[in-house]
Amino acid sequence: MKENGNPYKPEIATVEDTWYETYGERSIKTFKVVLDDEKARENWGHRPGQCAMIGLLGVGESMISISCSPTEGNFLRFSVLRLGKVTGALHELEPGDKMTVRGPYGNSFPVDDWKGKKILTIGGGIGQAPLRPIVEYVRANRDEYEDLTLIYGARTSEDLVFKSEFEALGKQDDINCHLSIDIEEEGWPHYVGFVPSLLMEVNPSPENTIAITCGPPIMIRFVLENLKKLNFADEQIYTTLENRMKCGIGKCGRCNVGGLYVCKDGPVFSYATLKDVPEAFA
Amino acid sequence: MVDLEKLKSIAKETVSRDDVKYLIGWRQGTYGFRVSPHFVEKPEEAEELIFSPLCTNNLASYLVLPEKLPLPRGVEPDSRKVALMVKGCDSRAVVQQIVEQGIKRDEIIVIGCPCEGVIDLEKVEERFPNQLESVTAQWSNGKIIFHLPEGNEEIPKEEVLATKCLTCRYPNPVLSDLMLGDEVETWGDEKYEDVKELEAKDPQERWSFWEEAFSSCVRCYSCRNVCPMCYCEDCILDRLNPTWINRSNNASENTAFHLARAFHLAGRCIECGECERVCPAGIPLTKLNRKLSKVVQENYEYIPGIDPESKPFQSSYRPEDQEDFIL
Amino acid sequence: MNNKPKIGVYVCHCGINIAKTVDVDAVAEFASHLPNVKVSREYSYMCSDPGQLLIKEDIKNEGLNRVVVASCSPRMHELTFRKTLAEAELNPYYLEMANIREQCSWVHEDREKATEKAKKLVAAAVYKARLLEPLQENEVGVEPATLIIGGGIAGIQAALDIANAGFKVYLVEKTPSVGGRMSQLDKTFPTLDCSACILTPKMVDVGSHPNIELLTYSEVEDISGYIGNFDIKVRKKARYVDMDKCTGCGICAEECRLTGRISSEYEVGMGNRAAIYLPFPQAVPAKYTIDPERCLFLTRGKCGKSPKCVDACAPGAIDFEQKDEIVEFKVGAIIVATGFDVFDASRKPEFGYNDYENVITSLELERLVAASGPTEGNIIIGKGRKGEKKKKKDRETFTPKEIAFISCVGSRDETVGNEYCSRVCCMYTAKLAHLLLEKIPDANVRVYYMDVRAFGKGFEEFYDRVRREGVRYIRGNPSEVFKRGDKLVIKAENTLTSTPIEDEVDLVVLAVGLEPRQDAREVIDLLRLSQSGDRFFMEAHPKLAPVDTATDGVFLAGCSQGPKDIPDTVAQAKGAASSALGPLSSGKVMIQAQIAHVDEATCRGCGFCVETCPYTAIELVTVNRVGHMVSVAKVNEALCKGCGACTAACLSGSIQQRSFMDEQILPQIAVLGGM
Amino acid sequence: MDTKKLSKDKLGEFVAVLAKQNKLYIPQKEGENLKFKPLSGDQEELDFPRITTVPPKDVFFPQTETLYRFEQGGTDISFPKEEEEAVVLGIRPCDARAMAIMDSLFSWDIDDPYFLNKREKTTLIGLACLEPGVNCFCTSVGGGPASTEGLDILLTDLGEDYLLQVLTEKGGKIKLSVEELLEEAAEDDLDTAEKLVKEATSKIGRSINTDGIQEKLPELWESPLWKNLSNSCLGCGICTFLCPTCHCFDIQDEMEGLEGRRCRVWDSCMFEEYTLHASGHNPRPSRRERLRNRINHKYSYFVQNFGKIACVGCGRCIDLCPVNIDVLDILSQVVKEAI
Amino acid sequence: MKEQFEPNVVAFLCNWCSYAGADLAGTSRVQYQPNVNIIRVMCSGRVNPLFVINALQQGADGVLISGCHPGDCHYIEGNFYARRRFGLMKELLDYVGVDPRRFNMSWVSASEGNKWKDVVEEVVEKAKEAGPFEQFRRNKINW
Ligand SMILES: Cc1cc2nc3c(=O)[nH]c(=O)nc-3n(C[C@H](O)[C@H](O)[C@H](O)COP(=O)(O)OP(=O)(O)OC[C@H]3O[C@@H](n4cnc5c(N)ncnc54)[C@H](O)[C@@H]3O)c2cc1C
Ligand SMILES: Cc1cc2nc3c(=O)[nH]c(=O)nc-3n(C[C@H](O)[C@H](O)[C@H](O)COP(=O)(O)OP(=O)(O)OC[C@H]3O[C@@H](n4cnc5c(N)ncnc54)[C@H](O)[C@@H]3O)c2cc1C
Ligand code: SF4
Ligand code: SF4
Ligand code: SF4
Ligand code: SF4
Ligand code: SF4
Ligand code: SF4
Repeated sequence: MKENGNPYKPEIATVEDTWYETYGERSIKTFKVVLDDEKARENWGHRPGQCAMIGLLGVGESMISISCSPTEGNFLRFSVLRLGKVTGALHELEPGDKMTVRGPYGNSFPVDDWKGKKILTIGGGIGQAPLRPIVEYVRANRDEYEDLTLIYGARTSEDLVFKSEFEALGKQDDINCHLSIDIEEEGWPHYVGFVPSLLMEVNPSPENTIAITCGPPIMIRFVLENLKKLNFADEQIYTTLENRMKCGIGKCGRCNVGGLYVCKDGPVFSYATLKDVPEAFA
Repeated sequence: MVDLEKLKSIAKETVSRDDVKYLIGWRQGTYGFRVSPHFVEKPEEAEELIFSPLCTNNLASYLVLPEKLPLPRGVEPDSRKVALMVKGCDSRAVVQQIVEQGIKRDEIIVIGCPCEGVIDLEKVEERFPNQLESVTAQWSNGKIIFHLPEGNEEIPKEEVLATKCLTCRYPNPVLSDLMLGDEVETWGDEKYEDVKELEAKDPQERWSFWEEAFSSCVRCYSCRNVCPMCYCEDCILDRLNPTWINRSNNASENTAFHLARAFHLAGRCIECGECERVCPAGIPLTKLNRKLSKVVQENYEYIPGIDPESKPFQSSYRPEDQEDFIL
Repeated sequence: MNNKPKIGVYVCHCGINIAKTVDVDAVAEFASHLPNVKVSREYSYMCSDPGQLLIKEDIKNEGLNRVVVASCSPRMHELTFRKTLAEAELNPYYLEMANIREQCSWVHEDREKATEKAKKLVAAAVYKARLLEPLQENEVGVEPATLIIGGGIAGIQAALDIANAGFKVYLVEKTPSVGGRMSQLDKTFPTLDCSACILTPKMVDVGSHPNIELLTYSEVEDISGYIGNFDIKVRKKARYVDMDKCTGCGICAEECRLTGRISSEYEVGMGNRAAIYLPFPQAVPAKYTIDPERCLFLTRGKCGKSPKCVDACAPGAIDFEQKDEIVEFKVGAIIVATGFDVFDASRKPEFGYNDYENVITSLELERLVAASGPTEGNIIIGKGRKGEKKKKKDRETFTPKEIAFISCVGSRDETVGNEYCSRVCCMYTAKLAHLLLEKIPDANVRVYYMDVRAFGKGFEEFYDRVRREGVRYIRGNPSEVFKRGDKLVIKAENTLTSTPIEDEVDLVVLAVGLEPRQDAREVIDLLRLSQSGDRFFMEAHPKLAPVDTATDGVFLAGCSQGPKDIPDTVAQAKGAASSALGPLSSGKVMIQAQIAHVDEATCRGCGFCVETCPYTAIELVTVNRVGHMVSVAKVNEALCKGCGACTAACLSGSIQQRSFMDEQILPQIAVLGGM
Repeated sequence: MDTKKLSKDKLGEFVAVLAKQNKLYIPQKEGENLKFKPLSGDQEELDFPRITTVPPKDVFFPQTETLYRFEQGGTDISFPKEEEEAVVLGIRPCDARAMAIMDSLFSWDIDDPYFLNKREKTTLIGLACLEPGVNCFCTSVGGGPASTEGLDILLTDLGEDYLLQVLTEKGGKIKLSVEELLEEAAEDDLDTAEKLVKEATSKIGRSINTDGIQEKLPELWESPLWKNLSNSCLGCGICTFLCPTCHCFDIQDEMEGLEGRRCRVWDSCMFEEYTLHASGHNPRPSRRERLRNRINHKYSYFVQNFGKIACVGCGRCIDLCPVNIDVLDILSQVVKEAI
Repeated sequence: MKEQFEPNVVAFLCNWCSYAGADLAGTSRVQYQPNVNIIRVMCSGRVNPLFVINALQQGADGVLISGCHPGDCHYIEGNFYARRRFGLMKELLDYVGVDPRRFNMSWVSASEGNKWKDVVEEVVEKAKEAGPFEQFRRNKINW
């Protein structure tokens, strides 16, 4: 069988750097990864919002959002929440170790269409991973976009990913950064409460704004409700879906919501598309 | 013989109770000799209930099948009872489920149906091929009368009964809250002739027999899903971590799967034959399970699904258990 | 947090013990290529200080987090190397050993094959080591107190030993007095000490010891917890007598309307008592108790105009308002000393015990020969049929001359389900025969026996003495006892001479055996004890742990564990006491680390593990699973001994023994099977 | 169109020639199970069953297929060999249509080489279905007993002979290789065949009008229908594993010692694990949602994406469902159901 | 000359009796064949019967389970469960035509070093006679 054009063929990649974002049973670890094959590296060219199948030979593969923007350099970043077999094994990787990567898969955020608009990201927990590339992309092309507002929360301050990055962003003038945690903590200077309530607190204007949200299903549901309250139109709201997937290329079934395949038609969807699709928010 | 009118009236009465969720019985299927499980929630749905030689399904599986969906905070789980129609063999499944705490006795209402044996669909469909219109059937003096569109056909029971029924020892439910009709006379005697026949062959022949059978398995796991005793929260066949059985379909994995499942059912299988009935590949699964049933019965004097108070077979022992095989 | 396993492999030469047959260098070199192996070394003696230092330094310098030592048997040095790891601040359970000495170099000669095998064993260890988890040995504190259930000689002795060692004892006795069976005996074989004389002082000690809280007329209601931390609930039944006020004078009993009309338990039917009673004169505590089942006031609400006892009791101790009282306390250990029942002779109807007054049991005879007994030591036997209602004065009595003992009644007898020997009957028969001859010197005493078992110290001598005194021993198992005229006829066969016997006698004494107590079930349920084949409580090991039970911290003493005589009872009581003192005095017990744990998310609650666990360490508990109350298994970590039987019993693999989990063993199988 | 005749006497030779030049799949028994398997040589008697239990999709989309192999810890990946030329003989028109349906999916945007290479290298010689089974309803979903979609050659049993119709170039090539065994077909042979097929068509007893079903299904999303239907569903995989058009798969890594492979294995939307997220959340948590998805996928989503129903009316799922869950019954209920 | 078949036997030994017995054989320098590879478990009652199937799948030519004699189990009754489970497993394997010489169980106490040797010799001999296990071995997956 020819390897070329075989969509199941993974690239071998080397972990350059890793660090933990959060600790504990369900820790989140970020991997900075570089494809070994030079050609593959050049041809990679992902767009914000896309994801990749990363895996370990002998263990399996998992679909993970690429959490960096192509503007950051010729490497990939994945932030992985440790849940099961593959993610558990991935967490054991250290710099120098190899993994398999194939992709990039899925559509992406229509960042070009959004030029000249205000960007509002609303994230929860690991859900910030797919949002980060937008933030980075907008920062890299800062003058092409208007306001950049970030709303991000987690259960506790320990569960926030990209914490140090947020700290730095918070100090920047051209970014509005709002953080929250669910439960009161000593010394926490920011908001305490759920992300949807923080959204109401921030009270962004829908005018010329694109709102992108990602997080646990329950959070998304309330964020959507609140965005509607704030008079965001369906077309102004974007979210990403994460259904179980195996092939990543629209063959294996399972990731469909109605007739849409999350791996091909998504993971990025505008609310206008999703709202009438059965089981999109199941 | 079960009086259908009585059945319906009991069913109506039962499902009208506040503390009953539904009644599970049988109804005529969509064509031919098929029968389908019927969930009666409202009294009027009871009209469709039947009990006849066509009612092969062991409904006890449905006691343990429903998924426990996440309940929103504050919502109480539905704790109403489930009423269930059982034949003799099915009742043993219920008993065994009680032994294994899969269900609690007071969560169910068991409607016992003394049974004179149910059909083997394959045998019947072979006799009356391409039967599209629905057919009903009834027992009558050692025969089964099929009401075909072109007239009734009487066939001696032995010719069309499911194999398990030919040697059935428990045609009358061993556990029930109420019985439909009088007990029937027991006719069967379990000598495990089929197992003995295979045992008598030489090992090579036995292996070829099973190798071929196992290789033809498509691993749909229908045999597991239908089995009233296979309802682990997380079946080892589905587990990835650790992986007991690989997903790939080949002689090795298929054999391991079948041996593992057979072993898991040792001392638990109540020989309802459902696994074999549903298997699309026609694998003689009961021949495998029944081997262990035979051993359990003959060497350990244990018969599962008879006594709700009994101890699970593999979690008990007798000091005098056989050990002639031990070095 | 799962770190990437970084394994250090250490292959030991053990001098030449391993190196002679196993190519140690080759094994170490092979191991260095195994997955996750960071360093692989060989060394002459891994267990030596420098060897251990090597490991410790590698842990520090190389960041190792798993260690595989390929050397001798883990039964030899597992603890050594665990300590090594701990000293290097690595969890000691990150150790796996490959036994390449006992099970490789020492048993194989072929160097090549032995080396290959060693490689396999090391590889298996490495594959397992990758999946090891850190474990914690927990320590629990021990409540410095002991519960003793049963106040017979066993309970008394154990209580005194523990109390004397300075620990608190709660002695719970069901009847109103401590003393047990021994208090009913007259003299004791083979030394013929007076039972009361040696027992009473101990009873008194128990009653007055500052460390002993005596709870008589009480029953344990509930026990929960585990070694070191048992929670106990005891019901103190209402005596209807204020213990503080009662002086034990006994006037109440004399006055009671039912005096002499209630059969006395202590006298086993040979004597009577009142509704308010002291079981026997030496009872401890010497306080009276009202029998609630017989007392007229308590059963009918009325006793004459007013209860006579109330009127008679000067200190006003009688209190019909008294209620049962529940006492709760904590203990660290429990000793079960609930004793035995004598075999109920009516279960052998062929011996006529149900029919004739002159067929009696040995225990009844004990009371008759006792000077303190109902007949003041005179052997006065009734002549009539049992069950005949006769006025006391009409009762015909006589002193028997022809007396026969039948031994092994209810022992070594499959027909009544007792295959065991009761161990005391042969000797007490000899004792009683001797005592009878003392009382009735012209009596003809014979003993029908199967075997005479005179195994104890001084027993054979005593048996000889009794025979010399004229007691005849006839080897034969009587088949029947019936009445012919005035006499009882024993039908038997002399198995030595094979001659049939019909023996006419005046009195037949049935040497009844010892049986588990009828109410033993209560104790079994309380403590989840096991029973051995003879239905007595089962010890943890018949040879090596004869006073222990399957449950840590619960010990057995006396006849509750099996028939035995007083010396054995006392010895075992002392054993149980010292076993209990172990944890009490150290103040803490360690809890196993390699124990079972349940994955609640996948457990189905079938209870197979619960049924299987030899230590009843698992119970089913109800948990909330996405809103549904489901039952799942829960391991009591203090009770689990880490056998793993539950793990093999669980069909879905939801309960796993730590360190021996399916997912850790499967790779070992893969390596050993496949490489 | 090239039309020939093959005398049944020559069938043996025909098979022999095909088998010599290609990997030849024909229906065979494995235990009690019927499936298409490569001719192993010792096939005693040729017998074309009405339908195999395991559909011939197995030939192109094997239940277990190695995507690539590797060594643990290594980074070298090796791929399977080139596919061999193959022929499937005796495939029924419904099953052949199913392959055409699968083609759409496996070439959707991204080509799946594993499937498509086999399709490309394989010639399908079909056999018209003159004795339809009780649950056949191919005519309701765009097929028929002699439908040619997906086939390269169609054989029709004329009694003594087979009428052999070459349908594609690939078919033509195969025909060439067996040319000397064939006879010319007469005009009335064609008529006979047509008559037989017509008869067969009329024998099809079950049908459903699928008009509008695609749109109606999503509208019945919340209908109690699904709960009622799924009550008795066992959630086994029979209806999907053995459906000729069902194509879902799982990808698993399997190890043998230190060697391993990444392989794909059939999966089924009727399985609970199919959509289960690692977090424990399941978007299709019960049999109700899963059954609903199966029906929607076949008769609505697939139509939406590819313009065709993903069902060929072979009736397998009806024949084999152990609890008589009957698609035709479901669809007729759907049709009846008021929105 | 054909090379002599060296079978591969996977053995599960309880820590307290059989493993100790095997250790004793070692300390007594009893010599036996190297074909038995031991997995130590705390009790024969721990051995999941499916391990046997798995071992055969993974390439073992024979399997041995060994524990304490009845009544001597360190954990009171673990070996009784094992005996029942493997009594069944033995029958099952035999029934499907797996050579009964491949599956063995033994009682070896801590003092029976010599018995351990005998068991090993017997088990290895039997496995040799039975030949390489191929029936449902997880074959080096050929595509
Ligand atoms: C588009 C997309 C983007 C994602 N981005 C991220 C991310 O940035 N960071 C992150 O931590 N996780 C992300 N996930 C979820 C991640 O794929 C799963 O958590 C992961 O596959 C779990 O695999 P496992 O083997 O550890 O779990 P197991 O429970 O051991 O295995 C479950 C199997 O199901 C599959 N699976 C289970 N849940 C999911 C799921 N939600 N999505 C896809 N496959 C699933 C896996 O392939 C695996 O084979 C994303 C998922 C999708 C679909
Ligand atoms: C006829 C006869 C003659 C004997 N003669 C001799 C002899 O000469 N020499 C000799 O060495 N041995 C003799 N024995 C044996 C001797 O009686 C026993 O060895 C001894 O009594 C055993 O003492 P124990 O404490 O174990 O049991 P017991 O004496 O039975 O004491 C048990 C105590 O526990 C109490 N109890 C039981 N259950 C509970 C409960 N649930 N809660 C609270 N309390 C409870 C009982 O009321 C009792 O007080 C004789 C036995 C018999 C039957
Ligand atoms: S039902 Fe039949 S084909 Fe399906 S998994 Fe069971 S044995 Fe295999
Ligand atoms: S294994 Fe088969 S026969 Fe036994 S209980 Fe399960 S379905 Fe019935
Ligand atoms: S096969 Fe075994 S693990 Fe699976 S459901 Fe049946 S009994 Fe449970
Ligand atoms: S490991 Fe042994 S002691 Fe512990 S819970 Fe399991 S069966 Fe009981
Ligand atoms: S519909 Fe029938 S065949 Fe399909 S999963 Fe349900 S029970 Fe199985
Ligand atoms: S859905 Fe049923 S009838 Fe349709 S193609 Fe599949 S198996 Fe055949």
